[in-house]
Amino acid sequence: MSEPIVLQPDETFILNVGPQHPATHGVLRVKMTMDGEFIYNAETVIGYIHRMHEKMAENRTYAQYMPNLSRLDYLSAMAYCHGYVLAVEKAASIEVPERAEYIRAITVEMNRISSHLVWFGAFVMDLGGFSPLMYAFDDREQILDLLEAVTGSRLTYCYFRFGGLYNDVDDDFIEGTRRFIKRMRKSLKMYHKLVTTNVILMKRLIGIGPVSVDLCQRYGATGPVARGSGINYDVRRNEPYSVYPEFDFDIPVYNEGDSFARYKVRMEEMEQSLRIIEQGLDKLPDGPVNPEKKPKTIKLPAGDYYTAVEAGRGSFGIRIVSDGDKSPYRLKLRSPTYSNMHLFDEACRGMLIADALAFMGSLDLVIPEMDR
Amino acid sequence: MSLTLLNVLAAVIIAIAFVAANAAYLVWAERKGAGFIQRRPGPTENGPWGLLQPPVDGIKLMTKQLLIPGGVDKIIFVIAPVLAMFPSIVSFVTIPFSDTIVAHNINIGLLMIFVFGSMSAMALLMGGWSSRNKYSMISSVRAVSQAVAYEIPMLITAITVVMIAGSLDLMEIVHKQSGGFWHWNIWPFQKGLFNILMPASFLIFFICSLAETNRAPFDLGEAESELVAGYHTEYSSMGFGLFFMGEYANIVIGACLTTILFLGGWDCPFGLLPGVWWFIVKIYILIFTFIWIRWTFPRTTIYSLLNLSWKVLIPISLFNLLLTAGLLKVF
Amino acid sequence: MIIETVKDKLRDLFPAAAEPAVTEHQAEKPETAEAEIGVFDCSYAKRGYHLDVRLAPDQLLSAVGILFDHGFFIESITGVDWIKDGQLEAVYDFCRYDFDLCRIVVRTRTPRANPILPTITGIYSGASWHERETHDFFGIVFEGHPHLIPLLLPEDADFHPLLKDFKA
Amino acid sequence: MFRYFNDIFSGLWSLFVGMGITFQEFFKPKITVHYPHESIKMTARYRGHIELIPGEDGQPLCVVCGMCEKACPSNCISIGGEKPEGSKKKVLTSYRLDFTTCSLCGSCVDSCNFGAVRFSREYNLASTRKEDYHYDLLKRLEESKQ
Repeated sequence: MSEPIVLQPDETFILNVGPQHPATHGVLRVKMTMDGEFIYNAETVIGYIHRMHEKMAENRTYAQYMPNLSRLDYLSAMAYCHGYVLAVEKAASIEVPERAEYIRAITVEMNRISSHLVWFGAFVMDLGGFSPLMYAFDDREQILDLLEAVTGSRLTYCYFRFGGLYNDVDDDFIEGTRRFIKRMRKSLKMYHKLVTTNVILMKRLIGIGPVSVDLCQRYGATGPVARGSGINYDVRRNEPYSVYPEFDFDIPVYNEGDSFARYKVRMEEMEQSLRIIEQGLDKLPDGPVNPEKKPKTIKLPAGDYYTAVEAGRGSFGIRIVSDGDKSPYRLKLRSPTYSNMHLFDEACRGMLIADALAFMGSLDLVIPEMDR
Repeated sequence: MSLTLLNVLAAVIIAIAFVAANAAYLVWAERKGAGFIQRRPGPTENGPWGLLQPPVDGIKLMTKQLLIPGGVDKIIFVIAPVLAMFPSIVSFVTIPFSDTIVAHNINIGLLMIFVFGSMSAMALLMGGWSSRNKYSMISSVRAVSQAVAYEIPMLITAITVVMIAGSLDLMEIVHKQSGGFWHWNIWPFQKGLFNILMPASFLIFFICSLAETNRAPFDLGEAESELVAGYHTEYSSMGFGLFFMGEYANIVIGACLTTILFLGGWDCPFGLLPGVWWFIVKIYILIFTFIWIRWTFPRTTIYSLLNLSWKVLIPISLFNLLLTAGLLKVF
Repeated sequence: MIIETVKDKLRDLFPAAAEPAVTEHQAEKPETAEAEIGVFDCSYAKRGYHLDVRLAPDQLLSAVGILFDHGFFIESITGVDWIKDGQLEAVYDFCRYDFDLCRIVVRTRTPRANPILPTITGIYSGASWHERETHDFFGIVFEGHPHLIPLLLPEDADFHPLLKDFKA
Repeated sequence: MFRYFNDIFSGLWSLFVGMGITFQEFFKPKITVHYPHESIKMTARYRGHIELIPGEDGQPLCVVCGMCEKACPSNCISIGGEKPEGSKKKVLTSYRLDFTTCSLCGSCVDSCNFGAVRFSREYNLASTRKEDYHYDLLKRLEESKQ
């Protein structure tokens, strides 16, 4: 669909996509003004599962707020917890043992793969192919089993503690992870053969939903959405945190800016995450996972602090304004999908509904994270 | 006269039974097939291998309330599901399962099947249009443009076969292909003419029957991730059930037709023991392929579907038609 | 370095008298009623951002314009309720896509009783949702915003839950 | 013209490759667990709802310090204790867990300095009534002894 389509604003009707719609993966509503099958205008309505996590923070201590972080983005909960513990550690000057940092990086990357696998399955299902979802979930189960054995939970891990971890990993985990890396590499090849090179999928994604660099800048898109538009921005690289500088990995960037570019970015990110995990397992130092002396109650010095980490969907930022008390004065969660979804309204104009929903899928939405 | 009428009546009843049984068990087969492809067991709880699932599903559907939403065009809304089921049942009357097993062989049987086959698009249009639902309406418009686009290459390929056989009579078409698999229309060497495009024709016909029956990857009318459930969004109970069964009945028709036109009907591939069993084996292999395709590919979009039809299928099938005509003239 | 260029450009916004010292400011007392105005260097390792820009509401648009021209993208907009000072603070986070890392925080304060700020949706379209969210939570009215209706809160919400005196 | 046919053939080929893969998957063994008939064993660290650990004498190790109560982010623990006559230590008289609001974060287990609470392995929990999840952990401990 290269040539621009002239739409007739006086012959439109309103189509409510959502809050319950198979393609919105949760409770997102898009009020589309349609001209036939073409979208004339779209207005995204969010907030159906808004839980006011930011107010909750003001009434809880820093440690008590930890479980909330897993409930923002339930698919890559680990990265959000990581951002939070990093923020608090930075402000309170808590030293973290090296082994703990390595384990954090390994588990975050595993969680990133599992999150991308869900996206992969759900995205292909949005496009009408159902089987890849099942294969993806099979691989994801392996990750969840490994993480469950370590953290005790499958989705809302709550595994990190200020200064360390909830508990150490064992040899079973390391061995299992190595096995998983081998298995995942094979599966990724299979996905490429089954899905990536499929002509129907390519026809549906190539050239659909272009997102320009300018659009990214104006909306603050980050993560795979920005990287699919040729922006080499990954918080792990641009603002190295934790032990990421120790790892050798690439940031996949594609210049096309279409849905297929975003698809390829995520598929390659899984491979890069596997590389990080592999290196992490090789370099994993011995030692304790918790500092010897941990402050009983955490109090941050007054001031405000900003920390960003690369979550599964982009840059997750956390701003803590402290007045020296044991609970934050104000805590702001900057969720990546919020910005990524916002550009949908502008970008989807003139698209066919089928393409728009494929485009929406390629943005990788997690509604609880957007609504917070 | 009366004997013929009785014959047809019996045939219709048998056809209904056959269609219903097939439709019900194809749902089971589809779920099993999907399960196996996705490495899960599929339905297992009702009866051995879940074989009692279809009747249980049927009872569930029939006991549900038949909802007619406010504001719908009632008459059309009620007729549509019946119309979705009816043409496939009628089409069965003329399909020859073997030399002897045919309800009523008409010498223009192929034409009749196409006439009734094109009615199913009508049912989707009526169902979608009368539902008073925007999703259904988009879906029905899609279904019609899809049906129009795909009937043309389908007819052209069918005409190619008819030219080779020299008859519209399905029996005759099968007879022309008897005597081993190398005589089937799918292969390029037919009666001395070397028509290299015949395998492509088969493929075109198969793709068109996928599109005609609204099966994935061409299930744009249903497109559950875009249009919720498409034309049957507002249907409940047996209204939905009829649409659902109609889809599977159409699959059976599509498979039968492909078998008759290209795969030699009830002929044994090696010239031994021709009979109804070969026909059954062939159609179920084709149906398995339908299921297999559905669980492998993502869905196309309406414009790539129309592009495929107008830019690839129609030119190739037209070219094949001309080639066949020329070859028939020369040899 | 982009940070120097932007700093110079932003300093131009302030009258010479208000030009602050280049030394790191004392962020330990942000509750002071007379919040200083100016451009401050920050320790990135400690705070997570390089520049802290504190300005009056009428300077906001020109400052944000400078940031847009220098290729910054908008991270988020949020508010802080300084109830002791009777002021609401709007905090704008900006960052850059390239490796010339520079995070800038722009803050501006408005009286709590009548919080009005200019909208920056004209420069950053993506500010629209952030401003609507800030309006939801703090009641800050962004003048000129095209569609300032509740985003995360129910459509009939007339309360602002992140205000410190909000009682559920 | 060449591109036209090339597109058709490469497209068709990719479809056949995909079908080949699903055909292989068709014959691979099943990987799902047929739940009500078979189930997976929970891992050692599985976090179910909390339960009290009995001491050697079968009594809870809890000293009623109230740390878990304070640590809980959602206030779902309420404990009660009393000091019997002539005893120095407090004795636990009630330990109630409101599992409906528990988020299984483990703060209580972390905060306990006496190792008196742990996670149970319960995961088959289903009920239509809210009250079924207001647990009396002390009673549960006594029941488990029998």
